Amino acid sequence: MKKILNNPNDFVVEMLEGLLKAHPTQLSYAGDDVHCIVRADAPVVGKVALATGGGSGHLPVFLGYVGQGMLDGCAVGDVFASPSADQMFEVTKRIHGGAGVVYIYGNYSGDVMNFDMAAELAELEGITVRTVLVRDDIASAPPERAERRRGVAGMVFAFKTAGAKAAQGGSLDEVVAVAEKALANTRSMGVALSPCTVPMAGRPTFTIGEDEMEIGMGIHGEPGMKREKLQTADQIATRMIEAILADLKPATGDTLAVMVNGLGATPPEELYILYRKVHELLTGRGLKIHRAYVGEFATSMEMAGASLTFMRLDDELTALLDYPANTPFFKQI
Amino acid sequence: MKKILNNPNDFVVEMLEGLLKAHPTQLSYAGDDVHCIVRADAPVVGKVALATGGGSGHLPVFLGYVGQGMLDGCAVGDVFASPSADQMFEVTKRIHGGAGVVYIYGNYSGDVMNFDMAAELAELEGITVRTVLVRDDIASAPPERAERRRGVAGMVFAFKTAGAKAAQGGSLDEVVAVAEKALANTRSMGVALSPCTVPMAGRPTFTIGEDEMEIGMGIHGEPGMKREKLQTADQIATRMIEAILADLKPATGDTLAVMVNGLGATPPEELYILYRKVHELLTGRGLKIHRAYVGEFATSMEMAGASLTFMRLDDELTALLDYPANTPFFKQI
Amino acid sequence: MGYTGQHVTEAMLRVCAALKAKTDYLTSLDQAVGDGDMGYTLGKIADALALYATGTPTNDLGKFLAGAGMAANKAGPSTMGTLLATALMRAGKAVMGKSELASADLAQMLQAAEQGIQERGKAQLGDKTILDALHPAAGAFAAALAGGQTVAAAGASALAAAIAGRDAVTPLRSKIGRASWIGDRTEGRVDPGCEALVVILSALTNAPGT
Amino acid sequence: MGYTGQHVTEAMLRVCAALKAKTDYLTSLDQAVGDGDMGYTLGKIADALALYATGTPTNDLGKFLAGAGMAANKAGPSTMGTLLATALMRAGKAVMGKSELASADLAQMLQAAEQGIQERGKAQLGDKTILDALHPAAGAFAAALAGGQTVAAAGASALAAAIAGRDAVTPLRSKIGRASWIGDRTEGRVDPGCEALVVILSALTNAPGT
Ligand SMILES: Nc1ncnc2c1ncn2[C@@H]1O[C@H](COP(=O)(O)OP(=O)(O)O)[C@@H](O)[C@H]1O
Ligand SMILES: Nc1ncnc2c1ncn2[C@@H]1O[C@H](COP(=O)(O)OP(=O)(O)O)[C@@H](O)[C@H]1O
Ligand SMILES: [Mg+2]
Ligand SMILES: [Mg+2]
Ligand SMILES: [Mg+2]
Ligand SMILES: [Mg+2]
Repeated sequence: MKKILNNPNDFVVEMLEGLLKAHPTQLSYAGDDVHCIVRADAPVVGKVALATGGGSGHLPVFLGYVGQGMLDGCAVGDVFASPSADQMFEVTKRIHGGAGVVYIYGNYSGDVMNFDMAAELAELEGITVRTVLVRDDIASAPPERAERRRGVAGMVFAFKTAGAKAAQGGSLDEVVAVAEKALANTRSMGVALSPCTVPMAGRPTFTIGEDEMEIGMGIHGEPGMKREKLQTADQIATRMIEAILADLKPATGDTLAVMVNGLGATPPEELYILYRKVHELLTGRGLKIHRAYVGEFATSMEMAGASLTFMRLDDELTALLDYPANTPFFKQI
Repeated sequence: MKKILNNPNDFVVEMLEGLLKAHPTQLSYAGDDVHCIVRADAPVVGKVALATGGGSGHLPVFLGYVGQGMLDGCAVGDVFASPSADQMFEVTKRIHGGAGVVYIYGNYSGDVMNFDMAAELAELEGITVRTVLVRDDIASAPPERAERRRGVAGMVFAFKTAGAKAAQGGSLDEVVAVAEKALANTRSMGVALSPCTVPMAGRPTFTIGEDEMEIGMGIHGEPGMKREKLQTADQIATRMIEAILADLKPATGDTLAVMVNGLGATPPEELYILYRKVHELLTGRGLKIHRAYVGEFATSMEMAGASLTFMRLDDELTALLDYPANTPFFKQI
Repeated sequence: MGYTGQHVTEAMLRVCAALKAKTDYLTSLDQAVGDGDMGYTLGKIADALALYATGTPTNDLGKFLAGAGMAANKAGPSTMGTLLATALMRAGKAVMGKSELASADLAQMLQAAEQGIQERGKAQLGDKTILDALHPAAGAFAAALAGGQTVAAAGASALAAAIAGRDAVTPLRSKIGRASWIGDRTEGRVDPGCEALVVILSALTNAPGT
Repeated sequence: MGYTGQHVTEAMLRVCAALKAKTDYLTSLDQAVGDGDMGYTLGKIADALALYATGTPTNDLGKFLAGAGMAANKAGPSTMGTLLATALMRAGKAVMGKSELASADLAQMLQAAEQGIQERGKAQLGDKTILDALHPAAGAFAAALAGGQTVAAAGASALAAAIAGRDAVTPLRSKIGRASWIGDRTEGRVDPGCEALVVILSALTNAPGT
């Protein structure tokens, strides 16, 4: 295992300590527990608060989106493991500004069970909690079982648009409606070229041949849908684009937001080579690209690979996407 | 070679095409050559223009810093190879706003020779050009031969401060003076845990054992100063910090800007574990940290490893560092 | 003859030791069909429960077990950890107020644990989860006791039933949770949650398992 | 008997073919002490020069060579590429206006190339660069011609001198450029630039080289 760390068991806590020291004006923590990350200015009184959570090892997901115009708090678990209901509850209490809390997180059973418990605890304290599950990864289940799909990079579009709506003073119902609309119009798919290593496990989650890639990879080093020969960037892009469009079914003339996300070890150069083909194919089909996000937004530590996410936009989502944001990992001016 | 690409020979051109399509409002190109990247609004009339250049494979370095508050243009070479004098000259002509042009780039012989030729061509057309070489990597030569050192991530601090000075209307002399002051107060050092592969070479630049690291690595996959057993994050941080402080010699009470830079494959989690120790040691020595930059700022494609950069600040550099910037890869609000 | 606080504490410590001994194997099973965190998570829970077991009064075994569930959830709130925590809380609720447990209590605790896991995780039998080992185990245990067998004999049938349940779903495709996303590649692979239950029951019955 | 445009074109094509054949080897030398781009860069220059050589008039050989230098700089402006481009431009300048070259012209071109590389790169002899092979080669060539030998014989001595120069600096530490940064680890390693010159001279003299 080639990682820069001390004791693997301290990986998450030390990462959080470093992060809190690096961003003291933007981030703080609740409940005397560094796993409970909140905006330094939480609670924002009168604003609907947004929280997320999940395992570590995906930076900027999840906590990287806590900040102005996006999220108010995030409960952080161990690498690839849910935070506890307690921790989610601590975050919830600290960020609640009197207008309710929206949980937006990926559809993973550990997280679902713990967020549900946290919501029950919050309701007992009179905090209204609403939940929106992210299930954007088309590779994880066919359309007829779309509710089983897992959440990957597409969650960033939900954070961005719902976060903007809340920042603009939207009500709890309005913020939930925006998150749901964003996600109903968002689809993702990924490929992996190399595995990653959970620090505490000490060995890679899977092995893969020098000339192979894993199609439909998630962001946890779980094996994907199938293993194939490595293809060219254009072939990989084409394949992902066609799968996503077949599922999203945009009409000619529709406008999309596009994200080309690196899984960790894939350099930005390669992501832009993918984007080149995305731009060519989408515009070739009469689709418009309003904004392109190319970089690392949801990773699996040092995994090589990339994912594509498209969100179909209407006027409201476009305006919310364009709204400013300022978090340690996501700045839009 | 596990990379997402098409023909390796098209790597750089396709990367640039993708990048220009992804950032159409911020970037454009000169001389009918995508290697000649310039701000979309170039030339900014009356402003001192800043240009850089160098090989590809280091994103965000170099072109990622072209934008408001930083650079005006960048000539882009093949992977780890200088752009040509011609290309630098094209960039120079396009960005010149009548107030002169400053070249700020790393001390690499290919780049130096070509930028010098470009400056000669520019002077023939009546454009005043000044050159500031970046030589921040203390691992590349001892202090008594500091003028031989190579430039690594520290160049970003020069781009940021000199870019801010130019944006504020500084004269050619003033912008050069700021770049020189920033660099006189900037030192860097890096370690690598894994090699990278030049796409056209098709095999890694070096090999390294599962339990080894390379101390004093540059950003081109060149071997470092020496090979050692892999140490813990705290040991690696301590070692780099002590070497940099011994060279920079800050006084107690001095204020620093800190950059923890990932070389490509090292996840942000590990960078924050390093930063944790940086913060502890610097504050423990009575030094103040004004700003911390943790992320990928100067990479070597998919190399694993990290570098540290410290810049000693005075009031002028502090204000310039805090000035807003907005480029595709660097946003500060 | 009932089971005292000391019995329960010792049983919990045996389970903790067994989980710690199997972390690598459980991790490798979870790497094959999931994300590879299970061994580590259960190891952390084992550490937390061992600490808990040696430092917590057992005069109310229901409270003791419910508290163990809360400690487990804090220590390792992954899917498996949360289900285990739920099982402990429900088992505790089933015997709240008691300072000694009769054999019938054990059967009820097992049944309560199964129901808790079902309600929390909403899996169906045949989805290839821990439930597919726990359901037959709880049934076999209760049936054996009802048939007049000793607790030791009933434990042995429960373990045998869990192993059989685990093996029966091994050829199947996972239908829920993380493993469901890799589709037919789960066929022929042991479900890590089933295996974890076998490890736990082996430790409780003090049998070599597998 | 002079060298015509056809001779020069053919010689250039031979050099191009030789560089293309050696790209992998040159890359491996540059990977050991530098950044691994040299084979690729010289390969690109070879492609560009081959295209240039077959499509450019040779009535003025000075212009022809200077133009080749400019094409080389555009195709591969790395350190080595830029030095090679400089060498071609200077060699061209030395014979500007001529449509046929005498043997004395060849010696002058080699000397001009050396001077250009020295001025552009500012390396000293012994720094372990291409200069340490080029300087003895240019000297040996001129001396052999002055001693009345044939161009072929003079070429052979130039190649032998380049090889000897390359080998003489192999044990040394690089003192300039990228290789200087890895310090004593360059000792015992062949300088890629010296090797590139040997490849070029071998092709020019049509000898097997090394
Ligand atoms: N909804 C569910 N109900 C019951 N058991 C489940 C459920 N989902 C998963 N499991 C069990 O959990 C095991 C995986 O546990 P764990 O590794 O902690 O999960 P994860 O890493 O996906 O959070 C599976 O092998 C399965 O037995
Ligand atoms: N200043 C210099 N003057 C002359 N030759 C040099 C100089 N610096 C390097 N070289 C030569 O260039 C070779 C490296 O060429 P190349 O790989 O193109 O360089 P880089 O990749 O560092 O730009 C070295 O082996 C050496 O022979
Ligand atoms: Mg997990
Ligand atoms: Mg180079
Ligand atoms: Mg798991
Ligand atoms: Mg080189």
